[in-house]
Amino acid sequence: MYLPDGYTTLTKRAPKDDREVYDLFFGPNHPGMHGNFGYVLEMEGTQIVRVRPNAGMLHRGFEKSMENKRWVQNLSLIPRVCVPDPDPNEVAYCQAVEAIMGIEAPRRARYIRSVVLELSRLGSFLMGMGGVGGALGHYSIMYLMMESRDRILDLFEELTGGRVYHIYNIPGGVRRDIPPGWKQKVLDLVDHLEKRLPEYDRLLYENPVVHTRLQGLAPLSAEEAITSGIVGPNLRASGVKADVRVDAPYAAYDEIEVNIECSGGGDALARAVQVRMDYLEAIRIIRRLLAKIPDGDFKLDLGNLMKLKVPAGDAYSKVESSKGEFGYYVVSNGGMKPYRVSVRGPSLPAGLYLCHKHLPGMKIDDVAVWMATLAICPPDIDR
Amino acid sequence: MNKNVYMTNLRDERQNAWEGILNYFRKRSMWMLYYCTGCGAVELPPTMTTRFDMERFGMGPMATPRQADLLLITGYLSVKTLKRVIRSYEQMQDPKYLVGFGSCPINGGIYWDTYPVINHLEMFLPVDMSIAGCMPRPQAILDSFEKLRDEIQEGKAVGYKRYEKHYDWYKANQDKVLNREEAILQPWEDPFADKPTLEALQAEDKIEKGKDK
Amino acid sequence: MKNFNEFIQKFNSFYQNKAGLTRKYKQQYQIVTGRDELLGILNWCKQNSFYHLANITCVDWIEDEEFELVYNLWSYEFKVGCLFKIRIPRAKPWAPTAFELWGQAQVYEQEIHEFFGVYFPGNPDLSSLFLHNWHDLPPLRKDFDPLEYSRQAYTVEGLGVKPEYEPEVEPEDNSEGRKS
Amino acid sequence: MSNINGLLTLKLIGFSFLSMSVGLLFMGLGRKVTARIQRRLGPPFYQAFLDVFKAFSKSSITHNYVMDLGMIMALGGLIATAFFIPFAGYAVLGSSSIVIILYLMSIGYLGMAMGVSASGNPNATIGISRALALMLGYEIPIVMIVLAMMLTYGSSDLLTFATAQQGGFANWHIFKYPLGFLAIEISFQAMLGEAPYDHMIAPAEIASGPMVELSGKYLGIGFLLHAVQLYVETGLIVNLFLGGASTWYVFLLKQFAVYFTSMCINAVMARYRIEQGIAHLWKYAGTLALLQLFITRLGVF
Repeated sequence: MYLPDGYTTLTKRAPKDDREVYDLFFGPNHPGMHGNFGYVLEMEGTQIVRVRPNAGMLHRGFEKSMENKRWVQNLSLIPRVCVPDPDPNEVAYCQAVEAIMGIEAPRRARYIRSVVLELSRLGSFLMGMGGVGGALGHYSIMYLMMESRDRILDLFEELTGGRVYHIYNIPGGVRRDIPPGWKQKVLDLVDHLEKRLPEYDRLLYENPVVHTRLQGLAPLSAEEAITSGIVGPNLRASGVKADVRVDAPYAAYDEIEVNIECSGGGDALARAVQVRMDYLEAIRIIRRLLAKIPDGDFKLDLGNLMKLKVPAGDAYSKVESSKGEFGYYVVSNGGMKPYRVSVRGPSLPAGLYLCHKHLPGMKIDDVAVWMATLAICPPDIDR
Repeated sequence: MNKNVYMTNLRDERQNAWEGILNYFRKRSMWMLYYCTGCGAVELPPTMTTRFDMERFGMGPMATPRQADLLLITGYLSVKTLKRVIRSYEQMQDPKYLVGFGSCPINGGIYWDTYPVINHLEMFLPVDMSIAGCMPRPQAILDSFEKLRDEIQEGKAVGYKRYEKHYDWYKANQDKVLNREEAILQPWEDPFADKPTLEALQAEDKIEKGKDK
Repeated sequence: MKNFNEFIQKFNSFYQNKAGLTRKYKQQYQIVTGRDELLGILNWCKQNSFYHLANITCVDWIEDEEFELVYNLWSYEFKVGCLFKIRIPRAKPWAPTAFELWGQAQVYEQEIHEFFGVYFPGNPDLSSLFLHNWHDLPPLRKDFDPLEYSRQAYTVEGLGVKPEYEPEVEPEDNSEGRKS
Repeated sequence: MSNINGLLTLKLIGFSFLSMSVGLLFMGLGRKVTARIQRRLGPPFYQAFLDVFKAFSKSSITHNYVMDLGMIMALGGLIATAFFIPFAGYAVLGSSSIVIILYLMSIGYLGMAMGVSASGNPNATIGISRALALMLGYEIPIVMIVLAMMLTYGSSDLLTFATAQQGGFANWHIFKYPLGFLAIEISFQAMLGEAPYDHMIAPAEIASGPMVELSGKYLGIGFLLHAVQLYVETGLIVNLFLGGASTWYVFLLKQFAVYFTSMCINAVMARYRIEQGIAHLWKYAGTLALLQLFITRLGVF
C-alpha cells in the first residue's frame, strides 16, 4: 500500500486552543459545498467556533490572462468567471468597453441582451433554488428544477450555439440576430416555467420542514448587509429596495418596467423566498421585453473586431446578475489589449467576509444551507 | 514505439475469468466522487438529474473518496486543487478510474498560458479517459462513461495499476510542482518583510517628501 | 443631504485642494486624491451615504512606476457610483487600510497584497489566500510573464520530465516480425 | 456442544441470506420509486445487489481492529434480530419476543458506533452521535406502543400479536390502534433514517456521516446492514400492525407496502436539524403513542 509522504491523520487539534477544538474540513471535497471552495471549521462538538475560508482552488488568473489577449478574444474567457450565470459577465465587459469608446449598442441589440440576461437569470435561479433543496436533503426539487433549467439551455443553444457558455455579446451589440421562431419558443418556455411554479411551491416553499429549517437562520440586517457589500437578492431580502436594473439602468431596462419587491426579514427563509419572487419577476420582464422588441440592427459596425482599438480610459460597468451586482472595471491604454480588467464578483463579501460573522456559533447542520441561501458561487470569488 | 512517448498505458494486463466477472459488477455500479474541481461540473447536475438520468447505468454521486470508484476532473486544475485531487485519488480504493473532462486536463485548454493552472494532468495522475470539448455536453459525458464501461469490462481501464507501478515517476512530477522551493522566473523580495507599522511608514514618507523638496 | 449636487458642493468646499471630483459618464463619477487624504475622504463619503464598497482594485502603471488603487463606491441614496483613485509609488507600495470602515475591505486588500505586493499596515490578515506555495513576483504585476512561467512550471520540457519507463522490447522489431 | 443442531444452523444461514436479499431487493425497488417520483427512469431493480457485489470486489482500508470488530458486531446484531422476526408466521428460533427484538436492534447501532468512531473521522463521529440521539427520539414512542400491546395480550410474543389479527381487515391493529400506527409510522421514518430524519447520513452536512471512512468491503457491510435493518423494521411493523401474513409473498408485499410509503415521504421531504428532529418525534409520535396507551388501558379496564 502506498501512502503519500505527508500523510497525516484527518483530525488534528488546533494548536492555539487548549479546549477540545478540532479542525473540520468543510470542502473542497464535500457534497454540501457548491463548487471547489472550502471552509476550515474550528469546531467544538458540533458547534463552530471559528472559520478559516480556504479560497483559491478555482483561481485561474483571469485578470492577468485578459491583459495578454485582444479585446475580443477575452470574450471567450469572460463567461467562465461565473459558471452558472455566464451572461452578465459578457454584458458587463462589453458595456465597459462601449463606455470607454463612447458608443452605445443599437436598441434591438440592447433588447436581445436583456432577454438573454433574464433567461440566464432564470437558469441560475433554478440552480440556486435546487441547491437550497439539495442542501436541505430535498433532492426531488433539485432534480425537477434541473430539468426545467435544461429547457432554458436548449433555447440558448438554438440562439448562440452553446449550452452553458454563450460568448454571444460583443462590443457594439450581439453576435447574431435571433433566429425565426425563437421568440415564440421563449414565450412558450416562460409559460411552462410559470406553470411549474405551484409544484415548486408545494415541494419547497410551502414545505413545513423547510420553513422550520430556514426560519431565523443567519439573520442579516439591512445596515449590515449594505456595509458588508452584500448585493442583489440577498440585499433585497434584508429589506433594501436596490437593484442595478432600476438604479443604474443598462441594456433595455430603462425602457422596461422592473418591479422589484422585497421579501424582508433578512433570514435564510427570506432569502430563499426572495429568489422565488425575483424568478417570477424575471418571467414577467421577459414577456414585456419580447412584446416591445424593436426591429433594426443587432450590432454596430466596428470593422474587424480582432483589430479593435479602444481609446485610453477606464470604466466600471455593472450588471444585475442572479446573485447581484456583477461589475467589470476595465482600463485601456489605447492599445489592442486591455491594460487591466478587474472583476467584482457578488459572492466575495459573503463568502470570505460574512462567514466570519455568521458561521461562528452555528451548528454544522446549517453551513451548507447558509451557503446555498446566500448563493455563494466560488468561481467569482477566486477568478 | 516512439521513445518520445511519455505516458504509456499498461493495457496488456492478463485478465482471468474471475476478474472478468468482477469487472461486470464494477462497470454496472460506478460511483463517482462528488467533487467539482472546475467549471465542467456545471454539466454534471443535468447529467445526474431527470433529463439524462445517470442513475439508470448504476452511477451515482458519492460523498467521500473512500466510497467512490470514479474521480472526475471536471475541468482545469489549479495547483492548489491538484494537491487535493491527488489526496482524493490516493484515498480511493482499487479499482479506481479517473476521467478528465474537457480540454483543460489534456493540454491546459484555454488556460494554457496562465500561471496557476497546470497543463497536462497525465504527468501527475493516470487518466483512464479524456472527454474533448469545453465543456463536454451531457451526451458526451454519457458516451464517455459508456466507453469507460467497455474498457472496464475488457480490463483496459487499469490506470490505478499504472499509478502503483510507476508511483516514483508520478510522485517526482507531483513534487516538482507542489513542493517547489525556489522561484521560477524571478524571486520576490518583499520590501515589507518585517511588517512595519503605519506610523513608521508615514514618518518615512514624510522624510522622503522632505528630501524631494 | 438631499441630492448629489449638494454633495458635490460640500465635497468641493471641504476638499478643494486635496481632491478633484469629476464626472465620467452617466451616473459614474471619480475622485482623484492622494494617499494621506484617502482615509479621511472615504470616511466622509461613507458618512454621506456612500455606504456600499463594491470593491478595491489595483492597476500597475509600470511606466509611471506607480500603482493606482481604485476604491469603488456606490450610493444607494443618490444612485451614483464613485471611483476613488490614489497613486502610490511602485518601489515600496503601501496604503492605509480601509478595513475599519468596511469589513470586506480586509479581503480585497488581502487579495491586492497577494497579487501586487501592496502592503496595508493595520490589516489583520495579509496571508496568502489564492496561490499555492508562491515564490515568484506577485503575479498581477506587469513585469511578471505568465506564459514563460507556465512554460517552465507546468510543461514537459520545463519540468524536465523523463519518459515514464523505458520500453523493454524494441517495439519496431516486434511490429516488423508481426507483419512478416 | 451436543445441542448444536445441524438443521437449525442451515436454517439460520438461510434466514440471514433471506433477510439480506429481501432488504437489497427493497433498496433497489425503493430507488426505482424515488426515481419515478423525480420523473426519471431510475436504476434497474437489482441495482443494490450489483452495488454490494462491487463493493466486496474492491480493496478496502481499515483503521484498526476495533473498526473490523464493530462492523461485524453491527451486522451480527442485526441478523440476530432478524431471526426473531416472524417471517410469514414462522419464527425460526421458536421465540419472537419483542423485548429481545428491541434490545438486539440497538446492538446494530452500537456496533456501528464502535466501528466508525474507531476510524477517527469527526464526520463519522458526529453522524453516529446523531443516530444515537435520534434513537432516544423514536424508541420512546415504540416502547409505549409495544407496552400497550403487551398489556392487551398479556404476552410479549410478536407472533401472538400477529395471529391475534387474523380473520379479516377489521382485526388488523392498524384499524384497532390507528393512533399507535401513526406514531410508529413516524418513528419508522426515523428508524430507517429517511427524510425528514436522515440526520445520520446527511451528505450535505457531514458527508454521509458514519459511512465517511468506509471503503470497499466495509461499505458492502454497511449496505448489508441497511438491508437487514430494512427487513427487520418492515417485518416488525407488518407483524405489529398489518396482521402478519400466512404466506411468504403476502408478507413480502406488506413489507414492501410499508417501505413504499416511507420512500414516498422521503422523496418529498427536507431534513430537520437534529434537535428539531428529536423534538418533532417526541411532540408528535410521542403524544400519539401516549394517547394510544391511555386509550388501550381504558379499554382494558
